[in-house]
Amino acid sequence: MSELAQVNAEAPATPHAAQPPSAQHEAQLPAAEHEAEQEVPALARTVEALLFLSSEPLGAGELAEATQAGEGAVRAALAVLAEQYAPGRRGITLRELGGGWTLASDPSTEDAARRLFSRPRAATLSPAQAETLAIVAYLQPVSRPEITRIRGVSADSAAATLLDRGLIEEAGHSQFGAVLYRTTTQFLKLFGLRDLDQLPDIARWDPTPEEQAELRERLLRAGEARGGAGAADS
Amino acid sequence: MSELAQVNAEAPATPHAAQPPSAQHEAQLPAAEHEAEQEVPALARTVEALLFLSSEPLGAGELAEATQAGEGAVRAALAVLAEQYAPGRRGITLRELGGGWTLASDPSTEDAARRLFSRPRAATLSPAQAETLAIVAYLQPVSRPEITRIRGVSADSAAATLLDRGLIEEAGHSQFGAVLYRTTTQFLKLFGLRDLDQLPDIARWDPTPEEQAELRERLLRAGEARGGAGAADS
Amino acid sequence: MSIAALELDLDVFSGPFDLLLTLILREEIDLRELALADVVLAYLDHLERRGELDLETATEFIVLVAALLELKSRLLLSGEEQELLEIEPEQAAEELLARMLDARRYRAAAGHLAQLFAGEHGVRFRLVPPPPSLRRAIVHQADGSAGGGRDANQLGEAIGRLLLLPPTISLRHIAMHRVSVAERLAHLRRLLRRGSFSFDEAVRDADRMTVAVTLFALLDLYKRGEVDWEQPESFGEIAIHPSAHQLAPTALARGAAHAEAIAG
Repeated sequence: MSELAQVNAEAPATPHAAQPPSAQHEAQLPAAEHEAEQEVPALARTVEALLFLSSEPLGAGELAEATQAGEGAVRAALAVLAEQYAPGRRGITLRELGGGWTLASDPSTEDAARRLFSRPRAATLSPAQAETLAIVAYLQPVSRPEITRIRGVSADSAAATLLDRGLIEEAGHSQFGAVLYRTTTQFLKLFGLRDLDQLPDIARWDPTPEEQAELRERLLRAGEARGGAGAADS
Repeated sequence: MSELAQVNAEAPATPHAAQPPSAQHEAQLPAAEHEAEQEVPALARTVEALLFLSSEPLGAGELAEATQAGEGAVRAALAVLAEQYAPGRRGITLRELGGGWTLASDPSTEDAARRLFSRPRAATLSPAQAETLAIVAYLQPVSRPEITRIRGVSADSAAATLLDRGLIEEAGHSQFGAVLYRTTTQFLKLFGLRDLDQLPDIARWDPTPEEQAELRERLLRAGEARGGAGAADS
Repeated sequence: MSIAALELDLDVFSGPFDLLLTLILREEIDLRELALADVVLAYLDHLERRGELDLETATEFIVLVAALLELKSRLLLSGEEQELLEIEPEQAAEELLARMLDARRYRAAAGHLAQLFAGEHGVRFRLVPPPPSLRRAIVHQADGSAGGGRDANQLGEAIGRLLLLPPTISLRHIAMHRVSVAERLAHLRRLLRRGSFSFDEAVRDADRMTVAVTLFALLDLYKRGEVDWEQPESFGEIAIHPSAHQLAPTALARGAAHAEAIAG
């Protein structure tokens, strides 16, 4: 098994490289003590293949329909796979995202992936994009003028970029004809969310009553000052 | 299996080289006799992730470059994976194809895959998808920049979804190198059309039927007149 | 240059003027949020840089801005004219406060999203279409019951939407007086020949369009060096004098006394 250890040593310093190669350790244990997982049950094999083939997350219902198995059996198969693809065990992990299950690469393999595909996984998110995305995520469907009203500055370029990256999409038109936006499955996937309910309550970021009082005070003073100036002008 | 045997032969330093790899044979043995493999070595994990992400087969050279490991180590990692992904063991198999390695779904799962992909997914088209599909249907072949000019906003995400659903496909490149799109046979079948001549006459929905110019020209003009929100974004 | 291409860089918008108009019409920019004064300033800057006045574009600009101004005032006053006019500082502050709180909430939520995004760094998904053998199967089965006929009329409707030309800005609500700049130039020169005068005198009993065009004519005369003008306080009287250096290059002192001297 020492050769395997050497393989590990040659690998780039991923977070996992630090762990002693456990194959060595495990080899000393009687194999019978391991869970017998080499033989993946047929249904789990099929589910695994479907997850591999589909670029979109698959729900238990869809999987049950395609495999012609019961949803309970599918969930059991997913549990088997979740164990096999538990984080840190393989280069691929099983994630529950975007309303279903999907396979994804383990983050520890990112350096190699970036070298191979010679492009970063995704461009960074600018503050304007993050704000626009947050407004769409919480208020969807929401129109561009509404986003602009909340942000106080134009959201046009940020919204176009988010559309381009498939994080938001059009969702019909408002009664005034403005395009409405909503978030996509891609958004859930890239942000590691199972569904929108996983977003924390927006009220969580309300300022404290003291902060609010202080803000109100400042605004009032500013308002009075302006009111006075206006009177002088007229 | 002969390719895999060759892999091992080329990488004599692996523990597997000594034993003739014959997953088929091993599958019949009780699990206790297998090597403990739950913990995949780091390099094999990385190689696994790269094979998972890549749409093309990857050669040992490419993998070595991406993982910054030696080619011998990469071949050893491939041998580990070959064992894990031996036919019949999982829903995914590792195959040597065109001078490289690739992951593919196991043929035994094909029926389920066919059921999955033949399901009419998301019965309705989003407005952006309907517009993009209409432009491709009526103007084909048409390039992505043209679609964007007509719609005023990027059509990349909509086009990707339509490609994914097999409603449009690539049809070569324009003289400027942009990918051209056309509709597929699948599109005709889904819309119940015998051929493209059966596309509905747009006269019924034409807001300015008195216009004489060619449809493509009129669409481009209208798109640009609507202001190409794209212009503001760029 | 057409006024359409005037480049603007405002708080809520940056881009050419005609795009701004389009976006306003499509309600993608809220006219109430747009500081029209900034648009006018941008145009004046543009004039400054060019160093000459193109009367045709100037007229076009005035008409468009006047239209926007009227639209905006209607938007601001619609329905609740009285209340809006009598808004108390407290009310205004409450409204502003609500807005600021909203902005803060979503800024914080954005921070949360950015964290989630960063936490997913390195997670990639497989984006490979299913192999051709399976895709062929899709086509094969699509004409069966599984396919589900979609309505091709949907495509025709979409094309109809895309053929729609945006409405041109309607100026019908503005009484279109044909006031030529040339006419107002002649009027101002006539007055100048008699000496100094105030702008109010020059536009006595005139309608708004005439006032605007007269102001442009005045700007033009100033550019040509034919007049000097001054306005001691905002919204105050504008005093117009024949250009000092046209008469006496050294006479830099301006003011009523000086003007009177010339007039005399």
